Amino acid sequence: MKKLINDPARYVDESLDGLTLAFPSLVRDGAAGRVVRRAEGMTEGKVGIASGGGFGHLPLFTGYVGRGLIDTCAIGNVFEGPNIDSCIDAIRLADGGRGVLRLYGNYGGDRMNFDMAGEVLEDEGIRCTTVLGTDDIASGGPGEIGRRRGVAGLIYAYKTAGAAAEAGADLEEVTRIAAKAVAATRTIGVGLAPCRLPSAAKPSFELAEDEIEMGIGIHGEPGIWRDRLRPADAIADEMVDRLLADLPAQSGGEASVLVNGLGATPLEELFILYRRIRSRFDQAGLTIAHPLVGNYVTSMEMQGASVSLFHLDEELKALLRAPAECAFWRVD
Amino acid sequence: MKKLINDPARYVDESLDGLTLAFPSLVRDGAAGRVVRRAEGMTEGKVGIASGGGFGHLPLFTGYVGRGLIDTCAIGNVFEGPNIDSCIDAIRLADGGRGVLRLYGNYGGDRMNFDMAGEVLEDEGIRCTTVLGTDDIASGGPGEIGRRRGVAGLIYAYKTAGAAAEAGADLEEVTRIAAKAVAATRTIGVGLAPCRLPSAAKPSFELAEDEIEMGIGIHGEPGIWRDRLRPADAIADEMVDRLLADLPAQSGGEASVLVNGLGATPLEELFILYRRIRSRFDQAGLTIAHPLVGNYVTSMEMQGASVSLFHLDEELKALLRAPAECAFWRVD
Amino acid sequence: MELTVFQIAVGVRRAADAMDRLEQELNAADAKLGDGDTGSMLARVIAAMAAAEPQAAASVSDAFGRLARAGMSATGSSLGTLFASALLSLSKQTKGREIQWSDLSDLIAVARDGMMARGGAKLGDKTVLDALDAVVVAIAGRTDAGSVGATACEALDRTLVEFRDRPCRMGRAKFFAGKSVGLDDPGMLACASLAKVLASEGAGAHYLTT
Amino acid sequence: MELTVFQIAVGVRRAADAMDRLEQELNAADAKLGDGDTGSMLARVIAAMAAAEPQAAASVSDAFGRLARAGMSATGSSLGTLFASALLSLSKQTKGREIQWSDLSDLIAVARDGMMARGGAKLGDKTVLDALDAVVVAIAGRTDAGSVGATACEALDRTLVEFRDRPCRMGRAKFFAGKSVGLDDPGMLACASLAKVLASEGAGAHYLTT
Ligand SMILES: Nc1ncnc2c1ncn2[C@@H]1O[C@H](COP(=O)(O)OP(=O)(O)O)[C@@H](O)[C@H]1O
Ligand SMILES: Nc1ncnc2c1ncn2[C@@H]1O[C@H](COP(=O)(O)OP(=O)(O)O)[C@@H](O)[C@H]1O
Ligand SMILES: [Mg+2]
Ligand SMILES: [Mg+2]
Ligand SMILES: [Mg+2]
Ligand SMILES: [Mg+2]
Repeated sequence: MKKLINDPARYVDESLDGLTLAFPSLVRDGAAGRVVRRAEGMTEGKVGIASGGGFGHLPLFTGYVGRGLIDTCAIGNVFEGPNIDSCIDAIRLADGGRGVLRLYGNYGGDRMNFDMAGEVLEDEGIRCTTVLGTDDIASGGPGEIGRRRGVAGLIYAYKTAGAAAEAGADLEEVTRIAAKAVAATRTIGVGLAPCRLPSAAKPSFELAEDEIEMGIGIHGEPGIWRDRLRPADAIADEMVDRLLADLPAQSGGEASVLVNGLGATPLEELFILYRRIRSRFDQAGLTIAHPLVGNYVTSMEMQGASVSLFHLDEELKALLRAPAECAFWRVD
Repeated sequence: MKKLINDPARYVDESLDGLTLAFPSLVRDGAAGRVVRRAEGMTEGKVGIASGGGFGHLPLFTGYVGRGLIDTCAIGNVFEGPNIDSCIDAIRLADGGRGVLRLYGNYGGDRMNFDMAGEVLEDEGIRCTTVLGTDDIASGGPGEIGRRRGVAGLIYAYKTAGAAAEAGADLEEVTRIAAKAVAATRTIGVGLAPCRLPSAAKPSFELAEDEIEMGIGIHGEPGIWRDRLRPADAIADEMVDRLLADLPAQSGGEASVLVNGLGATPLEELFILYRRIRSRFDQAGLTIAHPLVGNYVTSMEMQGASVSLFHLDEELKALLRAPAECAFWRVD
Repeated sequence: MELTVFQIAVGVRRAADAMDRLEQELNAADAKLGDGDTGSMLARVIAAMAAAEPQAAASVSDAFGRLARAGMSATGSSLGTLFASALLSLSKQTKGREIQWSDLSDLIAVARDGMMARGGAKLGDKTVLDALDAVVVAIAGRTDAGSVGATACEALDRTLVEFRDRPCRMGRAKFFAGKSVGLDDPGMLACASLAKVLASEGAGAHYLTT
Repeated sequence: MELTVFQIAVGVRRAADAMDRLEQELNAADAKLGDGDTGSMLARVIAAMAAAEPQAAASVSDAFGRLARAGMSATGSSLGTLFASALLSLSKQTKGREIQWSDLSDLIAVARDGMMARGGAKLGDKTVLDALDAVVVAIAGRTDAGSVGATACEALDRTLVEFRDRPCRMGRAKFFAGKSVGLDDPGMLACASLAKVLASEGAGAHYLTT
């Protein structure tokens, strides 16, 4: 598995350099340069949203730093949570005087470091709340949603909580919206071929030439089953069935859907999937608003896709529609 | 090489269905549904821009149908030019009464079909001009630019000619701008791993596990050399050197650069490349305006990247900056 | 000996069936020089031609016309477009008259020239044109299907060998002409392979009735 | 027998060197259950610890503190963060006093409890905690480096075997606990492998002088 890289040890930093050079709206900050924040700095009087996680998921996380979205991002090494210093920096830099929501995916390392950072910052008087992305239905039953992994659906929480913060909501309200968005989001992924960590000698998992894995995580964590590759429509059908079998209580018959490429799957194939998914949701009486198709949350060169449903009510819909602008997504 | 598809024979049409379902600004039209045009129809009194080509390069070509860009797109099968009927339909649908520029890449099948379509339409009184993308410096020496292949740099001609048309320029002027943009664009690609045509049993080319190909075409056409994989910086340096050795006469020291992923290469790696490319251009005294980094013109799941330089003067710069909006790109 | 609608229809059906076998072989030949689609393109084009029911044509001209239109709808590739335009030329040339096998050389010569005008290639560029040109020369004066078939096949095989070590000067392979030395041009190879299918012995009628 | 700054520093250097060999093995163990980075993460973390110059520390507490801070800067992974927090606990517990090898069991017990509070795992979940817990029990009452090392290694090997056929209930592997049956937990495996390195015989001083 070939990579266009120099030294695995410089992978993250060189990539962040290129990212911030290409998008002047983003700058590196923090003691180790492992925070990306908005170039114009934090808006005084706005609730801040700090996110972060391991590297290797571009455009997540850093790509969503922008107006109406998140404010700062702490960046770890590839598939490792950000370290405590970066978390501290990200929270501090997101502080506009009205508190900071820590909004990130439910992974052990990330939690420990954001938690410790919050403990350190309590003394500084920065109020912090936490909402964890837990949208991956393959990683726990409906009874243990809090244990689920956070995957592509996190961008819906970014978008809606970001809109609330931009509109002047206070920390409790922004936190409520983020938690509501997470509770309304469900994702399932399918993997066709692995990625390789720049420092690893072997791919992150192995699949036979005709094998796929349903329910795979965005770091290659094991999924629900491995079996022979089947037609796109059959795969789409199973993903839709699983998502429809896991409706949140608040599902009101309207949803946004995100058909997300994991990295190496071409847009052509995502559209083939979307076509089927859309017609299945139509049949099920689910109205699709604001579909998103593209590479929103990746795993480097992993091949595969995920499908997320974001169940909407009027409040979430208005927030999803609110203006927003970042390097990789824009609504207006 | 696994694909999320159903039937190779339905690959293009299913993918176009998904594309137009996901982006309501795009609709399928033409006798065989192989034209994509703007949903709102052609603007009366505006010069039309019709493009097209083989499928498998999303977001090219169809993704660039939109305000300030192109109007219609004729779509062939994978890596095959559009058929004559689709070319006729695309030209007719782009006709707003002031003539149509045919703007597409320099490939034999595409040329024959767009030419024949023009001959048919002469009788209908639709005035047509042609500009061919010829930016791939690996496909011909500086003395035979007209023979070069058109690759990722075509989007600069879309953007500038599209802006001129949107601003009300007449057919001669829009054609002049497109030709000027093509003359100011240079691209070089590098391939790490092939794609596979949905109907083919084997990948479109073969590279050893540690081999890359410099100068590869976006259909896997042979390049300049094959050799061992080397560090990203060394690859970037060679690409920059080749681009700087092929400056167009009108180069004025300022350029836009497009670091384009061919499909399966992650954004992380494109940024590592961009970082180096940017610093090399800085050293060479070339000012970079409006950098673009991402998957703009792909070859399905091909792994690799291309680097395009679009040499700017004040006129082209203003047109590059003009508002534009399509499913995959927007400027405002 | 007259060239009939029936013969054309049998030939198309035979070619369509043969593409099962030839598709990946021609893809592979194109993959070395171009984009690897020659075989899949021809398989689709010839299937579309067979589906256009040439056997139901009112005349040879009509049969060629059906094939041309089917081909033009099925592809915009270089080779497919040139093939279809050649068939259109045959249809135009044969309008309103009966055709003898002995006319074929002249008819193909005109089609060949039309392909040159359309595609911009010259003889000697190592393309499908050189294959057709060899056929034009070889079948001149032949009056029956059997000898036309045999001489065409023989000429095509000879031409493949003759051009093998020369560089491609047109199409996708032109950019690195050196790399094409030693390799068959996929368009020429397609001609030779299909000619063999068309010329092959055996009853043809069952193709159209089953 | 006193536990010295020098011993800590030699241990770190040895562990850093050993990671050359262990890195891909631990990655592979993690790839089966998690995200495949345990080895590369530990290699980087331990290299950073060695670069923090524990040999220059003024006290054992200071040495542990240097290692903790270096680890915390080098990673935010689950295992790395827990390791670093354990070292921070050791540093805090040993502040201002001399440490005997016989104190180690109690010190690690406190660190283990801190890791449980931080990470939310329980004993029996098949994580690094079960490895540390086995060490706490095994080295209780041991007074010198040699016997601490030997009993720790022996306990760790036994614990690996004991847990092999049980399911992981924490970390990335928890979601499909069934798949972890028959596989070693990468965190436990890392403990056992590194303990062997630390306990290995032979002069250590050259590590710090070359
Ligand atoms: N301009 C041309 N004139 C004559 N023959 C051509 C020309 N361009 C291509 N060909 C023929 O077409 C063949 C390639 O066919 P095909 O793979 O279908 O086309 P494409 O290059 O569009 O993929 C070449 O081998 C060559 O024989
Ligand atoms: N919450 C936890 N408590 C205790 N140990 C844990 C916890 N989470 C993970 N571990 C340990 O860490 C190991 C994985 O380490 P590593 O690969 O570095 O972490 P990550 O999952 O962040 O990639 C597991 O094998 C397990 O022993
Ligand atoms: Mg990890
Ligand atoms: Mg082709
Ligand atoms: Mg071809
Ligand atoms: Mg891990």
